[in-house]
Amino acid sequence: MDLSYSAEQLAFHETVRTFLRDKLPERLSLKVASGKRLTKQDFEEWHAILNQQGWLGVNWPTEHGGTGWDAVQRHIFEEETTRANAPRIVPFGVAMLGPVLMKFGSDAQKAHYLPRILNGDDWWCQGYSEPGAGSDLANVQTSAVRDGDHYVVNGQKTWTTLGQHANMIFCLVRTSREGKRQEGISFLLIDMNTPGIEVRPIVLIDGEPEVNEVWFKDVRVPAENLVGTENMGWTYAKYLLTHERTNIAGVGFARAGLAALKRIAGEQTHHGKPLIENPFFAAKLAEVEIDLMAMATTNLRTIAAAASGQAPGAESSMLKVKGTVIRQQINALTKQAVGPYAAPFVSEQLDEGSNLDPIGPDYALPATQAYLNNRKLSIYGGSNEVQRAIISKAILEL
Amino acid sequence: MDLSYSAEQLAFHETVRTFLRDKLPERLSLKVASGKRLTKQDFEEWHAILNQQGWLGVNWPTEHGGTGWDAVQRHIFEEETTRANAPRIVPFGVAMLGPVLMKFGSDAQKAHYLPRILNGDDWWCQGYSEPGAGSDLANVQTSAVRDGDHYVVNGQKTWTTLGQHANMIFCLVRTSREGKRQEGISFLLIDMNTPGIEVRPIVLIDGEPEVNEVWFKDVRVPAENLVGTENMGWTYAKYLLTHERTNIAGVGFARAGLAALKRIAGEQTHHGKPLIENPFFAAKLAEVEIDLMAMATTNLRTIAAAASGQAPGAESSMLKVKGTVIRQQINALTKQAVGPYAAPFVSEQLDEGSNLDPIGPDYALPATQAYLNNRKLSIYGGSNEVQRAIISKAILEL
Amino acid sequence: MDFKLTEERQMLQDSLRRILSDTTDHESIAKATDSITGLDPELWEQLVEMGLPGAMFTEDEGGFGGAGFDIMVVAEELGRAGLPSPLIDSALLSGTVLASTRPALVEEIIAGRIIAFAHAEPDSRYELSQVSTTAQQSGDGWVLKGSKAVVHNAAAAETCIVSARLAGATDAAEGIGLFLVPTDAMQMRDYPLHGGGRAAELVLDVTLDADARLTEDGFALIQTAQARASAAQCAEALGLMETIKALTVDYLRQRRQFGQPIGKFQALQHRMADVLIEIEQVRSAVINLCGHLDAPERELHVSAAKNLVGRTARLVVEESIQMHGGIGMTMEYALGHFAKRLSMVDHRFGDADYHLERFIALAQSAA
Amino acid sequence: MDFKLTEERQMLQDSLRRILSDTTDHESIAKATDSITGLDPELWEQLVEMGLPGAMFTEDEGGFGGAGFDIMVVAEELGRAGLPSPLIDSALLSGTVLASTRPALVEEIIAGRIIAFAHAEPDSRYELSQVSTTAQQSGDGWVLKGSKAVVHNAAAAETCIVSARLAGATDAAEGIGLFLVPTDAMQMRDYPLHGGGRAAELVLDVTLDADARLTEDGFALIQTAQARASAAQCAEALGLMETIKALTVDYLRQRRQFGQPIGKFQALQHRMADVLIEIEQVRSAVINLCGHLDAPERELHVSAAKNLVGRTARLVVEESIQMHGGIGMTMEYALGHFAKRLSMVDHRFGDADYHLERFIALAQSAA
Repeated sequence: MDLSYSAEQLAFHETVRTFLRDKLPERLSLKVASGKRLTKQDFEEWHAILNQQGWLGVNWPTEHGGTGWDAVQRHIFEEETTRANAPRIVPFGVAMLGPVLMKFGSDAQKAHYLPRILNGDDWWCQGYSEPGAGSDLANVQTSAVRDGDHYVVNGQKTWTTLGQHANMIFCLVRTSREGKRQEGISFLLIDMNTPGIEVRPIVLIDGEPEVNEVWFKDVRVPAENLVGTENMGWTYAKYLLTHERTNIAGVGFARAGLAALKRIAGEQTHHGKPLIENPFFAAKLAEVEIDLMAMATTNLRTIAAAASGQAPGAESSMLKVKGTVIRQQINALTKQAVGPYAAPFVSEQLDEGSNLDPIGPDYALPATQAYLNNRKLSIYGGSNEVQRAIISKAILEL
Repeated sequence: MDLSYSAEQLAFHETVRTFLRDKLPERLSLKVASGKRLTKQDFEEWHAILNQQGWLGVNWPTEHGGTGWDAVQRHIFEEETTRANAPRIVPFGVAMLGPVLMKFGSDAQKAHYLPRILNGDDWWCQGYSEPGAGSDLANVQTSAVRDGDHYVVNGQKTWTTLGQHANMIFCLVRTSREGKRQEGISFLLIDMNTPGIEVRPIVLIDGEPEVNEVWFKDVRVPAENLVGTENMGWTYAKYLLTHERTNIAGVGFARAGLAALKRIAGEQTHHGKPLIENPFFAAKLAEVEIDLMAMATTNLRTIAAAASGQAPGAESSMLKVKGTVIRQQINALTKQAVGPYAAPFVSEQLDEGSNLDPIGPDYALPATQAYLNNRKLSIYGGSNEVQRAIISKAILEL
Repeated sequence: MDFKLTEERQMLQDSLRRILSDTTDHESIAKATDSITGLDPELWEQLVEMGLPGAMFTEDEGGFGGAGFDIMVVAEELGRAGLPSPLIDSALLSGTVLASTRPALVEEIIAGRIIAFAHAEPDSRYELSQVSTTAQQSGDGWVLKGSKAVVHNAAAAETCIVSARLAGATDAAEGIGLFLVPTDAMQMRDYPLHGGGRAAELVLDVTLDADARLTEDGFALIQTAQARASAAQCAEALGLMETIKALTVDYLRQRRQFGQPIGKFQALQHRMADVLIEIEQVRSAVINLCGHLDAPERELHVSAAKNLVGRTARLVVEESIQMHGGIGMTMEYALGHFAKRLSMVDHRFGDADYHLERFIALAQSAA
Repeated sequence: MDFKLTEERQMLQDSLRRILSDTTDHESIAKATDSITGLDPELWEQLVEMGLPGAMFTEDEGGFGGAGFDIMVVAEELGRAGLPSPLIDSALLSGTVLASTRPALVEEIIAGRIIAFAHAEPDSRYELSQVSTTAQQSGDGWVLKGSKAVVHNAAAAETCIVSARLAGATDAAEGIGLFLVPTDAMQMRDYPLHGGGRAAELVLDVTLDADARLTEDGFALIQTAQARASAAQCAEALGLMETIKALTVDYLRQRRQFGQPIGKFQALQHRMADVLIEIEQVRSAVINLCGHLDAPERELHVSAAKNLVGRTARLVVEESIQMHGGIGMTMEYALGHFAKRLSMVDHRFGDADYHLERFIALAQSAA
């Protein structure tokens, strides 16, 4: 048992810090720290910087231009980039599609698409969820019918995050209605500029059009865009979901959120003293901090096990639930700390160029928006209800 | 809308208080207040005092020697007797069997058994639960086979509260295995002195033998002891369970517990001040007090509705859940308030005659025992899980 | 002991519920939030005609209600519809102050005129006695200087009641004066609110006539006004919860997943049961508060209700969104508006922790 | 970063688990609680032979362990078996004090001799600095007067370490002396504990030789001893939770109701998942504490772990009993003993609230 990093890991840590100090543009870190809206260009700029360093393919092997890092190195990188308020790496190409293509894609697909993910030529989005399916992902209704050397796609996807920026979408489509529901699903790569595709933004409760609906009407997709074998898409989809689970605990986000909360609670006054000194508030803050201290170690334990080759079992579901509960509790306490100024809602204030003064303190609007927006944490990526089912099934074996 | 009692109700209130001041023996109220063990004789003494006043059949109509009180009067009586630390009325004869006999019993059964409940000739216990059945009450395996003018009973009952004191037991027995499980159950009155009955106490985690197992081996029961019609017992059992639900919220118990908790937290010191002034402790105490203030009004609303003739629906399930959660929270806070002296376990100290000094403060042992014993509140009388199912079914209608 | 509504209140409830369900939906409310008043003026006129502001005042004051349960009936219905309205601010905050200082103006409020209540300041958080805005005598009149924060319906009001310190330390209960100030005499920044409706930041540097002063020692009056406004806010929250409950129950019944309605899933059933139990608790807490608005222990019930409502609001918001899944997070579906509005109840008149601490202090000083 | 046990610790864990599962069950533990030592003497001898006390000390001290993770491995196994033992009191509380004051006695502790630790007093609750018992010089020696509360294993110990005030106010950290006192020189009332094992109340009016004094300023030593004991207690609680988890999982799988195993009911599945998550949290908190026993932030981790363990203990106790139903409340079934023992973790070395307050103070003074 040893809780500290090895000398090599410490050296890597220092390398990451140095890189961030030198290369992360202050303009971007200030936007992230102050909860401003990030544009498509912001993400692209950061991806390009990382790619130049060879650090964009965080979870990719070196042969495909990735870093080849192990789980601990990935953890250190994620922790430090979050602490430094770097923009997140947009996950759809790098974290999600990349590993699927490497494992199941054709040589031509790998040669064409993988470099384009890294160099920013393609912005991918995800076509998994459908209206009315929710957590029941196998309930795919969007159909792809073979017609010569094309598939003709009809149907609708939803909750497509940042789909408004994307030129490419990977989709689960139904190619057969025989057998079990899971057996007739295929995995298709679709150019968003193909005629018949329509994207409509969905405004969420924080006022942001973060997700989209995507409609397909007689969309013709070249058959070569099929990944792997027809009707085997469910296998690839599950593989993707497992890989999506890196950084599922969100320790870095939670730590950054906790630090911001302490700063805010130190500025707000209650009965003439900083709110953070009020025992009723301090009690809740301390409980979540204690929870986070323990969860960070659970996360390291899981990472250490993964680094030594163990496959993650129910642990990643446990981290998903506890991690999101902790982050949502921090969001709720931050909104509470803000007080009466949590109520005003001037969305334009979040634009980078906006010269609107904030209503109340500048952290007020982002606090309420983060509370509202992060309700999603316990809904998406497999809802916490789905995770609890996985956990109990793993141990009860019923 | 009017939250206060009517003049008549206030007068009744005063009558009850005067009676308790004059007639409740101090010896008994001291035992109840200090959490000492009550003997069979203690209960019988209090029953006799109430019976002399005509107040034992609290929920009985006057024609059978009951009080004829409405729901509000019963509530006032329960609230005041609890506040005065009177022993509770043992429910099995008065609250449970009585109403069943009045509604479904033969004239002979009514004439014979009802007076004996009031005058103390019979101490009834309940033979509902069976090992392995739990909340699934319809899963009755104890069999009663007709043999001439007797039933021959074989099987086992469990969780029979205070069965060690009882001379009579009312039982659900299986008289048919045809049709639905609910359809072959009968309701039988059995003399505990009949050959073939064996009673074995079960020691609970508080060290008390409060409940028992009761075995039946070829026990011959006169056929005239059948209540109502053979195979209709499930109907009577459900009727009984509905009537058992009076005082389900336990507001009086909660108030008495909260008052004791405040006293204890006022005596214990924390950092040189009374524990009750510590904000961390005070916060939890205040939350449960606020919950109780609201729950008491929910209780009154339900009682007022019952008094005006409305049948209780999911409300009594809501009161059961919230009432037990509040009482268990008060128990947990009381155990917490006691501090290190919650650990010693000298059961003999609870005997009335014991001249053992308590280990630590005299409220310490009863506090831990109440915490442990009252885990039962959310288990028995229809577990809180069963209540939640009733509540959600009532509104979801699924 | 009687928990039934009087016939008059029952009629008011019925007609209010009918008119609101006929004329409002969450889209029209969202649209109105973008308008300068934060409320459809025609709808407000209709509500005034029905006597909504009048129900907040006693007959002596020119109204036909004024009791706690009048507030409860009206505010619960407004909550049920998710409708932001000037009722809390104009009729209960300003109205309570005016009824005992300038009764003639009550008539105008009953007629629908909106008078905003500008008491809180950028740094006062939930402290009622914290007033930095100053009032100084100047000749026959007064000069007021300072800032007021999150003043609801300011842009829709021609007049505001403004608190300003005449004497004492910044957080002293004594020495807080109340003044009538024409809104256009102040610098205003008006904005929409997450929960619907609008508020404004006000900056004062105004000279007023002598008769602008309503009282020179207004703290007790402000506390009474806020107690009545809190009762309305809690009842409104109850109404919001009732609608959210109905939406969620409906969703659990209709929405199918894994081959059955999701309301068949026991884990959701049990959590829904807990939500229902807590909403009943809120109803009781609102009854307790509304039944004690004129009692000596009024403030204890204010804090008990605000604490319970604050805690339960968070539970109901979070559980209802979670049970809906993604759709519960969109502004296209009604839940979004109701949940956001409910999530704001803790940011006005003190949050759950603020009132827990206050409840403890009040209970200890009463003991 | 490495979360695997060393080979030695793995071996200790394996053999300890084997011997305990072979020789103990909840009935034998309950029986032993009625004996004067609270523990089967033969079993204790076996554990001593295996080197259990020795694993609590470094090689320099004559042992073969002494690190936080040695404590964790041993105490978790004792918890798993539900076994009360003198290890916390004799080897960690007394042993830590003796290692730096009277090293020769450590050898005897390693050999199995029990030395009890009498520090807490009837009124001290969880305050380490609260000592009313007085020590006065008398000729060459010392006179100690006062009372000590809930002294674990006192009746099984020939000697106790007793704290007594040499100087300073009743709650001052300075001026607390530690003394070696023969147990039979004190008045003792011995009794069983809810969680198993025995403790005693001690009344002192004793005269001691000069060399009875171990130190004249023992507060820091007492705090170190309690930090190590808390680590053991938290690890023991983790072991108790693991057994309770296994019992409950087994019950959910075996027990049928309404025609299926109750583990098929989704509401129970989800609650069980939450219990499992929290037990993993406890394991991490114990690792954090045991990994920082020699670090500057030791006390922060003591309070973090005690808070999390205290909160989770309540959850695990209450949920496991509830999921079992009636059978979980009987002493005939193993759960009863484990749940009771776990429910007592909050009543020694400070409860969850005590340590939450302490964590806040420590975190603020560190910031």
